[in-house]
Amino acid sequence: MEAIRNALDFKDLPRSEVYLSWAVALFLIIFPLLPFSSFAMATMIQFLIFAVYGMGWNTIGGYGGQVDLGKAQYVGIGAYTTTVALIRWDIPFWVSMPLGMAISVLWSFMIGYPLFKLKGHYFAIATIATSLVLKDLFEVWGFVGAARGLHISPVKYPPPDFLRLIFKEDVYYYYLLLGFFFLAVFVMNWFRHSALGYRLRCIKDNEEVAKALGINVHWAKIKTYALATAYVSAMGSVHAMYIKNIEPEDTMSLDISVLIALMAMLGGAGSLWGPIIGAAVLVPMKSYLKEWMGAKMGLIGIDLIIYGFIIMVIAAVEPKGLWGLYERWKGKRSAP
Amino acid sequence: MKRLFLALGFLALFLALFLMEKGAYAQDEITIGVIYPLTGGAASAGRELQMGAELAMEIANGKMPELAMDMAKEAGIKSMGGKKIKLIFKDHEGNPTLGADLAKKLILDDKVVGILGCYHSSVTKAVSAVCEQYGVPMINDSSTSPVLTRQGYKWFWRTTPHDGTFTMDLFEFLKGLSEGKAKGVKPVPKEELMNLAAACEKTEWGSAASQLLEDYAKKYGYNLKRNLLYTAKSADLSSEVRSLLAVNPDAMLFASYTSDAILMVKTLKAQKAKPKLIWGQNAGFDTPEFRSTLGEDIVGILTRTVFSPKLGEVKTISTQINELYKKKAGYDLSDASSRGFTGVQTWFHVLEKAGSTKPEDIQRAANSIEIPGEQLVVPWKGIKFATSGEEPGQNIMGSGIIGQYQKNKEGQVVLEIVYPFELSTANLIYPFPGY
Amino acid sequence: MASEVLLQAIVAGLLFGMVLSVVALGLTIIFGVMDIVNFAHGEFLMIGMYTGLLVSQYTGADPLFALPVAAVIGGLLGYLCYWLFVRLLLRGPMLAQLLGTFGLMLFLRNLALLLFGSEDRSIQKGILVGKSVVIFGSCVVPSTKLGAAVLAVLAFLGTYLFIEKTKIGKALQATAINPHAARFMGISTDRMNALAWVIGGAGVTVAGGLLVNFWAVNPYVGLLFTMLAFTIVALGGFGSVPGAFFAGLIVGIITEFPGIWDAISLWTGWNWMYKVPMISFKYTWVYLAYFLIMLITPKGLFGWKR
Amino acid sequence: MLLKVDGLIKDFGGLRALDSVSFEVREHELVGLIGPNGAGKTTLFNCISGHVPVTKGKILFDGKDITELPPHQRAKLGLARTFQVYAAQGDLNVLEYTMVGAFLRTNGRTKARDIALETLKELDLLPWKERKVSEIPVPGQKLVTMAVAVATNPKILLLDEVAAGLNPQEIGWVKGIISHIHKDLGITTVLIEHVMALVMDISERVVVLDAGRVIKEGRPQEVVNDPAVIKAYLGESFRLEETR
Repeated sequence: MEAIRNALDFKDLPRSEVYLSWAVALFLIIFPLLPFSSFAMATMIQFLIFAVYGMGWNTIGGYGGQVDLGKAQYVGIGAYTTTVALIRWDIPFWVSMPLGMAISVLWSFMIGYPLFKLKGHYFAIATIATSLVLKDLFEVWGFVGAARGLHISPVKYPPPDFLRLIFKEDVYYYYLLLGFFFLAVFVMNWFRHSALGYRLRCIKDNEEVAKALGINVHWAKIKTYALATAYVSAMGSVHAMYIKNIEPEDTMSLDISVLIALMAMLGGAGSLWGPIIGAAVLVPMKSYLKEWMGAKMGLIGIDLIIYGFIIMVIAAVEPKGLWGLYERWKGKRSAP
Repeated sequence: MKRLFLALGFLALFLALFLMEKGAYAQDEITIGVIYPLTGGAASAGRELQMGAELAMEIANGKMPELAMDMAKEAGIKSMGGKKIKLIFKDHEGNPTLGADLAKKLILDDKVVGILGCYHSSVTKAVSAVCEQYGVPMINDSSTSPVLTRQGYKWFWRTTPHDGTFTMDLFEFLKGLSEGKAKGVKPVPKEELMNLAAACEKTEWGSAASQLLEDYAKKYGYNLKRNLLYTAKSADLSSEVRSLLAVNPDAMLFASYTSDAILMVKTLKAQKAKPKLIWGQNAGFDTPEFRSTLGEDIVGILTRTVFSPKLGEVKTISTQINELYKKKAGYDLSDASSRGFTGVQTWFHVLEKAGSTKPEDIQRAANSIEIPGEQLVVPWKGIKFATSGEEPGQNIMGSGIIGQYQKNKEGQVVLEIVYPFELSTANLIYPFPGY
Repeated sequence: MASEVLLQAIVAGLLFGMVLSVVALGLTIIFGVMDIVNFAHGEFLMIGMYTGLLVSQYTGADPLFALPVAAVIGGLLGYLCYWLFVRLLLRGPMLAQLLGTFGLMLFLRNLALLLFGSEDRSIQKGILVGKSVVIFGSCVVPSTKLGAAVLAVLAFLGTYLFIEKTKIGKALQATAINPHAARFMGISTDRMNALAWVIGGAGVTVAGGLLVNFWAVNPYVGLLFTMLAFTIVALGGFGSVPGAFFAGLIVGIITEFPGIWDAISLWTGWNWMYKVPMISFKYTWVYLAYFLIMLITPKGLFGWKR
Repeated sequence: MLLKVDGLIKDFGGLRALDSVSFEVREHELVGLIGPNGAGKTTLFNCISGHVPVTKGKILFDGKDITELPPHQRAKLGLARTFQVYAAQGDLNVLEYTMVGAFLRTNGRTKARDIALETLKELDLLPWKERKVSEIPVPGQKLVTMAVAVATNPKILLLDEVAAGLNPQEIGWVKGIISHIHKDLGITTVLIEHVMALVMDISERVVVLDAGRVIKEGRPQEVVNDPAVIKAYLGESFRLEETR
């Protein structure tokens, strides 16, 4: 009961933030009713997916301060579990998604135990390494389609199929993802208010102090890592059903890990809205820059150049990301 | 209050951003979305395809009575009152997810009549699924994984023969070699070419090609001692090459995109590899860049292909189109460009027959067209799609050739035809001269 | 046959490892002096590779002559990076440093994409290109690799002597061991950091100039080398210069594991061994090695700093 | 006997930081732990709290051998401590930070919040509850960490130089807080302190550590006049005089 109360309790946030988030929520709900292009729709879907990925990352990376650059492996596990389950045994999405989450969490415990013996940069690089090892394995594993990947045929699974989550129109995916998105925000809010959330912030601040306060640092990190994993894995499952064509090079590439971490860090690691802001800024920026300057003007890569530059500036000016900038601005306004 | 206005302003900005992006094209044109790899590891093939397609579009939209082609006779599509074809090119970078996204955008935002593409079999697979979902016809001109036409799709047609045909050609060629059918070479005992080693890139196309090699080697009684899959766009292939050489192969077989093919041959040279035969499954082994970069190092290498400028000796239309293409690109028509050309040509015939842009009409037309072989630049008997059987949508009149790079009298490296044996334009160089 | 294959693999691994140790040299120096991990390290290498390629293309000279140019460009780039960017990052927490060098990575990589296109490019002409020498009777070694390896060892020795024997090199070491104490002795931390970046940048671009002799270059080539360099630095010990050399050789041999596997399968004649797609795991072993080394000996083989 | 340290030895490499240290703390006692710089006081705390593994010897807490237990389990048994060198960087505010301590005894947020508020009130820190810990100057942060430690509801509290860097007026305030914790909340307290005015005033018993050994144990007055102690403090004797 308390968990649900915590999840729905936004009273500790400033009023303005609550109003603003209501406005954004409203906009997200009515968005499909507007005359949108399919490109805008696809962008919004990408935004929702990456916002949830980012929120997952934010638990361990933001609140816990453990920079995890291996989230793609869980995107992969989630995506592969649902797809393999569908193709091999025709297991519906709503069963295979929790299954994927369970496998991901299991795997996260297995590698989390040794991983969290490492700290700082060493941890970050080790997460990359584990993710790449898993990707290499998937690339030769015939059962999951090896390097050519898996493909959900529209002939075999005709849309619309609510059980298997196969749709033709993006709007179905949009509302489904929006549901996941709201759920993710609530779970995030619960996490923020839970004992684990508080403990993790204390760990980020100082591990020795945390130990003295009776916190099992190693275990708390592993638990949070599992939570982050569950987020990412669930979203990976939806992602797979949405793109319908998965292969290790695409689904488990380091670029995905990096994007997830970057969006959360840029938006503001360790804050509730940070990953959402990061995704809301970076995803549209990336796809529109790519479309306008990349495809139309022939400047290939310009999107990521600007992207990289903004990240550099933010890192140098305000390590807490866009959210940090906002808070600083707010602080200045209320100070005098 | 102030905050609220700020929020509303933010929202308005957001909305404006989204609503701006909506494509609209003139109604007097028929738009076809063309998705090719214009950047990435196969960029040079992508550019070839694009130029070939553009040339076909120019011919279809203009009037060139000197060409013995239906599409050159009148400007535009006659059955639709001379409407012109417009191609919208998109770059998929070799990435299937991106390809599918682009296809969706072309279908929903640009409202294209049909799709053409995509070179990489992996991308074609993803894009064809999108087309199938939306009921938009797609013609594939350049992907050769057999899987593509075995998915039971109703909106997918493929003009090019697939790797099943090409791989069989290879083994027929090997068999012919031992029977003394090859021009200018004495019969080669089968034992001399018994051991094969293959390296294929590991996405859809290469994986399928590798499987086919395995199957056909067994069927024809050859020993495929090593069958590697490697990562496309590797920067270094020396351990792959050494791994191939470790089994001491008589013939080395490859399925590689452009950049890998170049690197592969360079590495073979550096390792002083000396197999008796080197065969490439087209793609990278048959691009102008491959030829210009490696120069004389490729003399003796075999590649399966669907086009060789030497075809002009047999087909006049090939020479004519080749001349036009040379004017445009500065070099000869190649495998990729001729297939891009043929893809647009097929679209023209389909549209002409359909007489409307309704998907159902196009579907019906595609299933019933028959383009005679004389009108094609490629050496096929024609284009006619299977409507039933194992591979619906597959062109049943396609065929492949095997070419060998040889030095002509002027000292230029050209692709001579060595298979089918009756089409041979030169003596086969055997064994591979080595470095 | 088996011994030949084994010899081939080990020689190739050692030669590659020599170049790799130069790649890791810069990373280990930067890390030793200021405890910052540069995720854009591989992108510096990529810039070195393009420098070698373009210089030899435009001047028609052998790519090996492009090395000084690569060194100058790399040093300058390192210097600029430090003063304009990294200095600001050092004020922030580790998260910001990661974010920042990641941004740098994306920026440089895609700048190269914009300028040079996505195609793989490789050297076509040169004194050594396309030639091979045969050593130990049957072991074919491409001359480019041999030349690059020899120059790599020279570059490494040069840097090592610079750090060990010169006054300024000793100042650099002092800063690495204890920046506060070094500051008391009148060594400017800022200048030493900048120096580390200059050496680091120059070292890795030189490695790139060597590498391009036998590797194709594209804008995405960097990441693999960032990972390889991290592994080498972890294995050799963070901040250890001689450690980087030996670890480089070891990692070079690890990347040749498929060849060793081939040799074993030829020797035993076991059929199942041929079927294992070992080549697909060419770099997997390196990543695994990093993971295991960090868990077992966090200080690496020659490490003193953690 | 609440805490018993028996023959504790701690080596750092070749350096012996603690050499057969033995001492006891009885329930409801307030013990001062003094000694010159480098005597090993903080190392002793680290060994007791489990942040540093012990080379040899035994630590008994509440009748239980805790020598091998990890720090968080010792905390659960009721052993709390503060740190000498500590600078918060995170974005927790004082109330939230105190709640982290309270979460040791409860998992409910409301309950943790109540405990935290209660603790802050007891320690007179309520006005700070909305301030971010990282924005409070370091001496103030030590008081906050003290509150957090108290919020874990410990049986024993190890305070490591909580008064360093404070002015006399503030020292008086801290003195009040500590004796409040000890007397009114009934928490056994061990105090490392350099500010003699504080430690001599409120300690019931003082343990003197020098070069890793206990050189004297007794009531504050006895200890100060002990020649061995004076010798140990020779360099700093002026401070003893000064602060008396």
